[in-house]
Amino acid sequence: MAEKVGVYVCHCGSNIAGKVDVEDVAKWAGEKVKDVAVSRDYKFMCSSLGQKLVEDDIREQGLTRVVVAACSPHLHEKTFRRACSNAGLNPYLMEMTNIREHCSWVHKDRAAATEKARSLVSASIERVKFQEPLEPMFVDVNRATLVIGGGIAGLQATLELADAGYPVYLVERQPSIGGHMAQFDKTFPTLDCSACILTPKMSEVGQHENVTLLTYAELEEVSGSVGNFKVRIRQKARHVVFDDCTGCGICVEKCPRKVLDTEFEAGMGNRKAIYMPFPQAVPRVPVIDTESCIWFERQKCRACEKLCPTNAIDFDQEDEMIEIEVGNIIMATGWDAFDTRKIPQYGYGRLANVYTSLEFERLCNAAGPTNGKIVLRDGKTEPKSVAIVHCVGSRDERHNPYCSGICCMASLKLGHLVLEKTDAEVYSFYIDMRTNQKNYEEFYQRLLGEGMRFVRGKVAEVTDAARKPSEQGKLIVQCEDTLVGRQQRFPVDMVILMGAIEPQVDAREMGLKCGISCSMEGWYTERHPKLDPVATMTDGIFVAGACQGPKDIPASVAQGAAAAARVAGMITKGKVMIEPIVASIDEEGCSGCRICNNLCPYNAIEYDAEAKVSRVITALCKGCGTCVSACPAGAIRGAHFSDRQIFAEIQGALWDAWQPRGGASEEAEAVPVSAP
Amino acid sequence: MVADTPSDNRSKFLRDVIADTPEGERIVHCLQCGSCGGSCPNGAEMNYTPRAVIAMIAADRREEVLTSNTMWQCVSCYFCTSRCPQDIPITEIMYALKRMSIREGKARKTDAPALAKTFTDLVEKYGRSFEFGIASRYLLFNRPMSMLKSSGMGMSMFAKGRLALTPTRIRQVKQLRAIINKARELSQHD
Amino acid sequence: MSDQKFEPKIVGFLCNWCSYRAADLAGSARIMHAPNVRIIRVMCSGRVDPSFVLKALSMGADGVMIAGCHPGECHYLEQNYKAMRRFGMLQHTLRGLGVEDKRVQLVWASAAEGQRLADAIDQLVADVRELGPLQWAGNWEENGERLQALEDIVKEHEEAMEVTA
Amino acid sequence: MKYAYYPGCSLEAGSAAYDKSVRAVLEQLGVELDELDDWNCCGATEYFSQNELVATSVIARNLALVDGEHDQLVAPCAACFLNLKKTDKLLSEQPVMKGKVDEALAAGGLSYRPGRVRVRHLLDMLYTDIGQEAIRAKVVQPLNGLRVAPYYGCQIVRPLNGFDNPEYPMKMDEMFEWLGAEVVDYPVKAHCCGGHMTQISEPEAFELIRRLLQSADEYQADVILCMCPMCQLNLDAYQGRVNGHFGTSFKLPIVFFTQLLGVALGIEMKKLGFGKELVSAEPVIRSKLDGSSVGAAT
Repeated sequence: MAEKVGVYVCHCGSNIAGKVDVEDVAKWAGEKVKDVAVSRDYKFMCSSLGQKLVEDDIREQGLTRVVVAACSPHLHEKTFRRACSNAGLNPYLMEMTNIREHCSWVHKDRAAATEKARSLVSASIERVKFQEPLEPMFVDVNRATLVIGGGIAGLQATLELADAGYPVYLVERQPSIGGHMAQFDKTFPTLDCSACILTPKMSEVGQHENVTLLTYAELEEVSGSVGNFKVRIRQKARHVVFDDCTGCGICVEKCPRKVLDTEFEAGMGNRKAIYMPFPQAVPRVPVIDTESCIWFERQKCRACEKLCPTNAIDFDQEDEMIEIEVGNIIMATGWDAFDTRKIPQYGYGRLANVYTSLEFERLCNAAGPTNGKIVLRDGKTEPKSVAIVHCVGSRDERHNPYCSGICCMASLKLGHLVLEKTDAEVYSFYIDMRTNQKNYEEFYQRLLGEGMRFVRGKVAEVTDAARKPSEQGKLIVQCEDTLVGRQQRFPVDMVILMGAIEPQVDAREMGLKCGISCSMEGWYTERHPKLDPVATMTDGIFVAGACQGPKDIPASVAQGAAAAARVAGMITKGKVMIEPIVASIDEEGCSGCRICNNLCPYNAIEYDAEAKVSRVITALCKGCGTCVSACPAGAIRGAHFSDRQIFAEIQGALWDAWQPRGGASEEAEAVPVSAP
Repeated sequence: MVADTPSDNRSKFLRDVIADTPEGERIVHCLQCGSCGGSCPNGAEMNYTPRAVIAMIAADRREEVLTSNTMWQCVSCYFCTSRCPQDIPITEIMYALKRMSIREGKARKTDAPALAKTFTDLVEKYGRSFEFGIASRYLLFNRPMSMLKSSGMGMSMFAKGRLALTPTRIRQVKQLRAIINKARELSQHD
Repeated sequence: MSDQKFEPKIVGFLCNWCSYRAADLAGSARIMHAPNVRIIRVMCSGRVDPSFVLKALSMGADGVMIAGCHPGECHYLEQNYKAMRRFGMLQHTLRGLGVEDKRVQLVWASAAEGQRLADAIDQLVADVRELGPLQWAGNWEENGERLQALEDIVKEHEEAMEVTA
Repeated sequence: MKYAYYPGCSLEAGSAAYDKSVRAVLEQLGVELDELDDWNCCGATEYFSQNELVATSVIARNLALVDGEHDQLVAPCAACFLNLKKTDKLLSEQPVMKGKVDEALAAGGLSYRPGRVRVRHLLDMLYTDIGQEAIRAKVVQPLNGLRVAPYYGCQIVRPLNGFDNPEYPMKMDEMFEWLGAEVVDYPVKAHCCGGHMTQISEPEAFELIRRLLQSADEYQADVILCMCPMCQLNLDAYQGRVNGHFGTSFKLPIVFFTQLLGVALGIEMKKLGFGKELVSAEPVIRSKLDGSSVGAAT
């Protein structure tokens, strides 16, 4: 049976027509290619008039297949599928040919681009003839959502959804929610007290009837797909019975083992072996750090157990697995700080008074180890001069090529705090000042007025090797003042390194668990960088906050809310469409060899031992097609990407290379190497 | 067809420097951060810092760069190269500028080309270099006063047996010369 | 035709999630590259059946590109590793057929790597241009039996490899 | 273990102590070192300032001379090491240049395939191939009580070393800790000695030398350990003139690291080339170590 194919070649204004002779391509397809009933070119196919053209032809000419040669299917496949649907043609009988991104935009030579466009159109025509009508599938969306990460982005997303009346599971690996924001003293550019604006949100989450808070817990495994994920979570042993603990804090007070707190206090202060990271922690239930607890070390002490008024201490507690079911997942796993030791010429770890920005945040935090007094490592001397070094590990091909985005503003904030709390001079060493958000440039101007000194130059080194008496006992910051064009040395008392914002070390691994990918640097990849910034390529998985790229607090909050809105939309709709691009097994042809069983990473193929055949569980299949190409019997069919369709497409693409006896389309099924 | 390169609007000087420097294409990625100028042990003595030189190359200020002392103050310590956040081979660019400066007769303010020439002349004659030959010839012709000042040191070195008066000559010096001549001839073709 | 400069015809199998989008990105960023590769979209590089490649070569392609997400970044978690293993086996087969290694290349490009994909296309085109036209389509028919044998080898290899996967 | 050895011109005369101690130490450690036959000067930095193709061809001759018995070439001098390594890299990465260098080598009847010879610095070879255990096992005179300042200079650790941190190298520090010495962790250990500036413009060179001497002196080093002939020459031979220029009174012995390693291995000082340095090292070494077991220099 001959199909009636309609071919539509888009000019896209001059975007395509400027480099591809679209009239010629349309004319050629209409005259030379078999089974083409209609072939047109049009200024803008995606316009309503362009779509109408297709619809009218389907109705009036009785087209059975449609090829639209325009932009990427990732942009307008939905548009033209809808048009076909409107005219009563199954949407999966339409094929898009990408002659813009893959052709007119990337080739200089008009003749070559036109020739390539012909081949691509020819490939689509041959393919579309073998396409089959498919029906999309719908599944119910579970109303519960999993939020991973209890920093500001995750908290915002959690509250938005919980307040809308939907159940939320919030998983945080630290003993308390709050994230990095809890460590800061002030926030830029308003200089709000960080704790004052964060802790109300934390306690709201802690008390919310719709929120199940799982702190000190790790994501183990995700299975299922959009609408119906099954998630396994490891609740690490706190060694404190959650429901019995009142959070009185006696155990912490009486614990005799003090250890350096390298997490919340960034190594600037101590905590006990049983601890809550900070006073406003949520939940107010401590954990025992078994690495430093005397009982776990040498079976002595148990002071906390003896003194606990509610007998909540349980040394024998073990990790517990929790299984939950959710419809959507929001990843808000945040960021990690660059290890400034990787740049030895800045002296961190060797020169005492070189600090990381997180250390300094704790140093000037009123609730920090010095109660907010800015002093050198000796604990008493106030610095007379402070240097702030920008771009430590960012904008650097040797470490992270990207700009960390927030450090310029953070250094202005830190500079302000030094000027406010001490008599010190403050120098800021920058490459470019980046203050491009609302009220940020104004904050820069404020610091200029406050007397912070700005030197344009990336710091070459920080050293204690004095060259003259005035440098003795100082840290010398050496750089080129590029605006003056001279090398300069600045003797100071304290140096703050603005380390890069990096992805969490296990971001890639976490992404893999949820089936989402990372950029080369390790940031989660959004579905579209401009138009779909919080969705991912995996339906039902969203990203928010700094795990998607360096971000400050306002941007993280906005993304948290945006992700929640997307999820709320899914829940409200109640059902989600799943592309019918799945594999299926012809049981007649299946020999029961089970090769395909192990190939599927989603365990979507099960083996029926009785019937001795394998079967695809359609709901689990994601349609990659690996099993299709592996089946030795050729018994697996990949819907919309069948062997027959792809063979025809290859043949069409090479219409000008292959000289068949009777024209391009006749041999499509009788090719020398074909699947049985 | 190759990827589109925006070479058309690059200055002549920039194109020349890129052509004469291995991996020189990186130069266009300069952020003008100054970590080279800040790191250079001799940076304070230079007419222009390496960063400024890169900006001047892009701006086609050939005469000012090639007559400057910047590249001749370079001691090949590679701090700039190893610290450059953009992987620009700055030390190699300095070598390229030295070569261009000599080739175009712009190296006037420094004795470095003379030292280099003395050194390589000896290598071509004997196949090996030796300090006494270099020091005596170079200083005699170029810095007679300095020769007197450092003669005390030279004498101590001699007394310690550290100054050879005669060079070692390699056996296949003719082979070496054939290689050098061929290389010199091939480099003329550019 | 014969006195004109040889323009290779190449078929590219690009996975929907990374490399196809890399080609899209190359487009929106206007990264110029050779027009010789005719792109066919598959959902995953794991979908590329070795017989697709043989088919393309038999139909007159001078080269083939298979492109997928970077190892470890596969949209389908790990299916590109399977493509990688299969590719090794395919190369073995192609060598047996006298097809030079450089005619069929496997490349990785993430959705963010338009430049990388464009470079890979230019490289492949340059490599194939240097090798010259693949003289295969003409003698395809008469080699039918040999090819059937090869197809059997392909399947055998697959079985051997996939079972231990 | 067997290595081809490229001593370089400086080790023939001005820095004979380096050559002498390298040979003595490696013999003691049982390493076979075969001097490359008829090697030529690497051209230091001087050829690269004039003609890049000639520079690489001159160096490539040495790589081409390495016979089939050897696949590793050890160079103790910083400039030689960098030049040999850089040339091998250039030839593998720059096809146009490789074509021309091939032609130049062919004019002398030679050829070289990039990557065939692995160029190693002596420190890397001692640290990595011989290693802590083998070296420690041979120590007969621990260096306890001697404060040493390892000085790495530039061209060995930057830009192509691949075996140590280019900013803050540690391998020599570690090695002398194995030997029992007190290692001085001073900030300028990989800064520049001035290189050939001593011969071009003394004031600049003297300032660079002073920075090194001053820092080592502030950290109370007894001796500075070098691994480059130029560094040793600048710090040692010019020390008197630097003192004159700045009115300082540094009196720091500068020796090659292999000389002191030899002492630890129990080799007589005279076999290690001691006595050639202008600021004498022997008295301080003898006074800090147990003099009786240190082999006499004269």
